[in-house]
Amino acid sequence: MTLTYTEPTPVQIRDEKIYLPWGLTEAEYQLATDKLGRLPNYTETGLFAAMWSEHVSYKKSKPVLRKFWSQNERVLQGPGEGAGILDIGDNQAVVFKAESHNHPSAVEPYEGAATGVGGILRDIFSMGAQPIAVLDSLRFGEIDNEHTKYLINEIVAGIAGYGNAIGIPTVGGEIGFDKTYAGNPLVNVMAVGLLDQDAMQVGQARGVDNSILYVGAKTGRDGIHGATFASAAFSDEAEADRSAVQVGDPFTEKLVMDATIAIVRDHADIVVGIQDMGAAGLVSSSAEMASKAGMGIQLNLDLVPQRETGMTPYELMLSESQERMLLVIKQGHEQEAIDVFANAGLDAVVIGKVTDDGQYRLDFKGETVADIDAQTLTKAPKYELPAKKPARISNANPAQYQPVITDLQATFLQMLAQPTIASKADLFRHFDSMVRTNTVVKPGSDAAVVRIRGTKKALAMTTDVNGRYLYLDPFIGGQIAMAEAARNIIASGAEPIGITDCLNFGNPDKPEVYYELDQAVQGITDFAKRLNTPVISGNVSLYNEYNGEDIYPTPMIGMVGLHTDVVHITTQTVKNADDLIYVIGN
Amino acid sequence: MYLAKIYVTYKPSILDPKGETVKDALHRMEYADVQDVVMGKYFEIKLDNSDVNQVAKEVEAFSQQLLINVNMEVFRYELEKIEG
Amino acid sequence: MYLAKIYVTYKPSILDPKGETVKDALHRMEYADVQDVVMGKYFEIKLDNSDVNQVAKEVEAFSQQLLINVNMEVFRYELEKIEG
Amino acid sequence: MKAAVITFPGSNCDYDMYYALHDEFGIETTIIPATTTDLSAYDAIFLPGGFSYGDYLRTGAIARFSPVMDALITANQQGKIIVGICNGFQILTEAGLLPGALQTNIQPGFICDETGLTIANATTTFTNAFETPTIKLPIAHGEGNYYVDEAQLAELQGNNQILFAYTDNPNGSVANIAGVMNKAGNVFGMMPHPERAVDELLGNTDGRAFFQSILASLATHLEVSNV
Ligand SMILES: Nc1ncnc2c1ncn2[C@@H]1O[C@H](COP(=O)(O)OP(=O)(O)O)[C@@H](O)[C@H]1O
Repeated sequence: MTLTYTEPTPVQIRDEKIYLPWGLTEAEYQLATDKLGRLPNYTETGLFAAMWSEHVSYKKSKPVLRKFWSQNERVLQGPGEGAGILDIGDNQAVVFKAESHNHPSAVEPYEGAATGVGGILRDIFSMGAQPIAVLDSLRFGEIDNEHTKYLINEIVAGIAGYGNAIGIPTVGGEIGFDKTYAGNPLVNVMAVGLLDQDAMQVGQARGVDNSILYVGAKTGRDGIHGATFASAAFSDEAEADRSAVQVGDPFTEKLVMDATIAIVRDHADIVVGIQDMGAAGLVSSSAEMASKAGMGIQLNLDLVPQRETGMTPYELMLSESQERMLLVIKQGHEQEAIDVFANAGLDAVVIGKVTDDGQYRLDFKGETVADIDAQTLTKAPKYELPAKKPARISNANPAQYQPVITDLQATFLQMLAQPTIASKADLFRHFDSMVRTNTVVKPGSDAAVVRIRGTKKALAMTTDVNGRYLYLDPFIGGQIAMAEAARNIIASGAEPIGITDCLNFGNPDKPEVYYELDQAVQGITDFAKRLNTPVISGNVSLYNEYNGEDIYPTPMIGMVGLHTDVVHITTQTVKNADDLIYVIGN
Repeated sequence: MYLAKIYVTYKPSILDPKGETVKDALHRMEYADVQDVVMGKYFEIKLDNSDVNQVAKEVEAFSQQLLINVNMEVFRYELEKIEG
Repeated sequence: MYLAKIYVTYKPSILDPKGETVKDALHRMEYADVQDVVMGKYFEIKLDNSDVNQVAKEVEAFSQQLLINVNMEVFRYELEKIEG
Repeated sequence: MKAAVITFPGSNCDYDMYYALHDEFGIETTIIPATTTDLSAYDAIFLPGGFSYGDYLRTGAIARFSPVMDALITANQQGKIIVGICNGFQILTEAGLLPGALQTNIQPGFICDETGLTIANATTTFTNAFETPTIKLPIAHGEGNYYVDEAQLAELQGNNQILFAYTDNPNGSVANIAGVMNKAGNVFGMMPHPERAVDELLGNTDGRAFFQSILASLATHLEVSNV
């Protein structure tokens, strides 16, 4: 190779094991080498490291995720695409997904939270859907120090800054405080979209010689290694080399969103597939599109719009610059697609094409810099990790968790004073909950309700979990999270129809944590079946630990319910004096 | 009394959407020779302290702690002696 | 090529809510000698033009037109010759 | 009556305004991009809320250099009705079609809430249909702190150009000002969102009188000009 920059040679990579800090194990490196039949070069090693990271491949959580129940008569798209889709009648569908941005938000709370919103919205509109609402679920340490206050203010401002500007209402969420989250706050966001079933899109690269169109912001060096970084545990020493920070640009995303929805609506016949560039940016989106369609892909990296000079193939492929999308466009119709984006002032460039040999091939300055079987790249080795019931559960003495209450009134007042229970209105007033003028029930009730304009229908939505219950018993705690979400949906007058989730757990390499993950998923699934609310999408965030201490198992449940008629919408507030109060249940 | 003038900008590799947007606007206004725009923050902070070394130390400390995010921003500053 | 450094601040008569917020934060962090904080904007703009007079004219024009709101803000600037 | 809603890149209340005008009041309404250079077909022009150009420099600052602004100035010279809500108000002040400027809220941060307003002058194109002295409207902004200097304030007060005032000033605006009109009486801007308060289902219909006012005055105006 005659590249002008110097990168370690394949032999150096092998001998100096430079793949280790990127998160690839020796066994994985060996497997990649075997599959390739030669030593991977620098770019290829980077691609393997990114694609085989937990964050992208779910290699450690997949055996557990398979236990989720995700099929019923409403499911049009289950897990595996940008977002899940449920049939809500009248040829309409609801699309939703949740995503965690815990690690980025711990480093740069405003931008971490903001780009979390940007990412989850791209997941929705890459399915061809119009986003209609955002919700969040946030966990912080106790509010007894300046740093936590700073995190709260910045994270709330970041969600508001992005959601408000792009004009999708933030209609609900939850905020809790516990010292377990002090060094590792949780920032989960959920987005809900609406779709005409005819406009449904999937992220697939079908059809030989169809074109790969790059759309949106230019690629810079931001967020390189964000995907592997998202799966790495935090400790105080690591403070210094946390550089994987991305700045969100909601203005550009609004243009990308509107143009993407427009192309799906007005030019459906030329759009073969859409995928957003999320974790591990260009490589992840393009390799997954190829592999899902059983095809190959060939990209010319010189054509990738670049914000900085001198970027290497490694940097171009792994950059996590925000506000970018990849489309597959039918051959011969490229200009038609480019015009839609150009009219919105956006970059749209054909950077490659679909091939039939199944290879993932990258060209750069006249050289082939990567040539890997696409299936190999996207199928990381799976891990069955050992699970072990934590001693605290086996030897539990339940009495220690049962408070002795002597003065009911005093306990009541103490509870009301708990930040987790107290009103969050001072925080959620920063979110524009009304833009798009469809929000019937705003933050402050149980579930939020958003009407579907032009129909009698409305959608109820909520996010819930209580990690303490899962800490005590992950199976029952998972059920409780489902029950709480369902109660919120039902209290609004809607019927629960499906869920998404964010599985926030500690270090899965610890058998106790893996046990928590496994049990929580089973508890959630058990309840999902009983409620007929399939799990249609979700996200896993592992290694939530700080200085070796794992957070409580915290699988956030995002549940959606359907109102068949807006007259059924019910709010939490008392309405009239002398109305009777009933207690229902045990 | 000292006046600290502190300039905060993004690190070069970080996207600066504000600067880009201003650049585009200047181009639309036909200032064609504008090549690049960086938009940052500017602070003027008065400190009631006559020890210039101490002031410098403080300014560096709080800039690091509060005014910038070390992961994505850099700062520089100047100190100027002023009347109290 | 010239680099224009442009500093935008509120007119003294205008309350600066962001500056006040930063001042309060610094006080909470026990920087007691902080007397006053002004928070403004800072631009670094590269202009591909070798005529310093013309650059100065341009910078003044677009700062007035776009970068500041003349009702509330003032600006000052410096020019520096740089390599193209 | 023919209405236009101008979409600037980054506007996000354009459809809300459209729904209010078209769906609620049956007004023939077109959403047009800010690249339009001819507004002669419209009787009333609405600049909606949002974050034009991300509001990255200053709210409304970049939008006011949009191609449509020349046509808007012409429309103003012809005495057409021009309304700016939220970001639209910010754009109108930046463009000099309304006095003053909008600054960061006194307590920095975006607020989404409902706020009480008194109708300070109920005899204008924009307020003639209000039947109660106070109403409630949604607000949603981070930069709604209205500023004018003392001389300008005296002028606004002297000419009765202040149409709405906050009952409980949420953003630090001078003299509690929420909405102002130009001296000629055809251009109006305010931070609160009347278009978010027209539909029973969403729980607040106090904004309806705003649109009814415009319809009523346009009806008389058109009648007069047809005579
Ligand atoms: N981060 C948040 N974002 C938006 N709304 C929130 C947030 N936190 C709480 N809320 C709103 O406050 C209300 C009460 O929330 P919460 O205290 O979690 O109650 P519950 O336990 O009944 O779900 C809900 O309507 C919720 O939407």
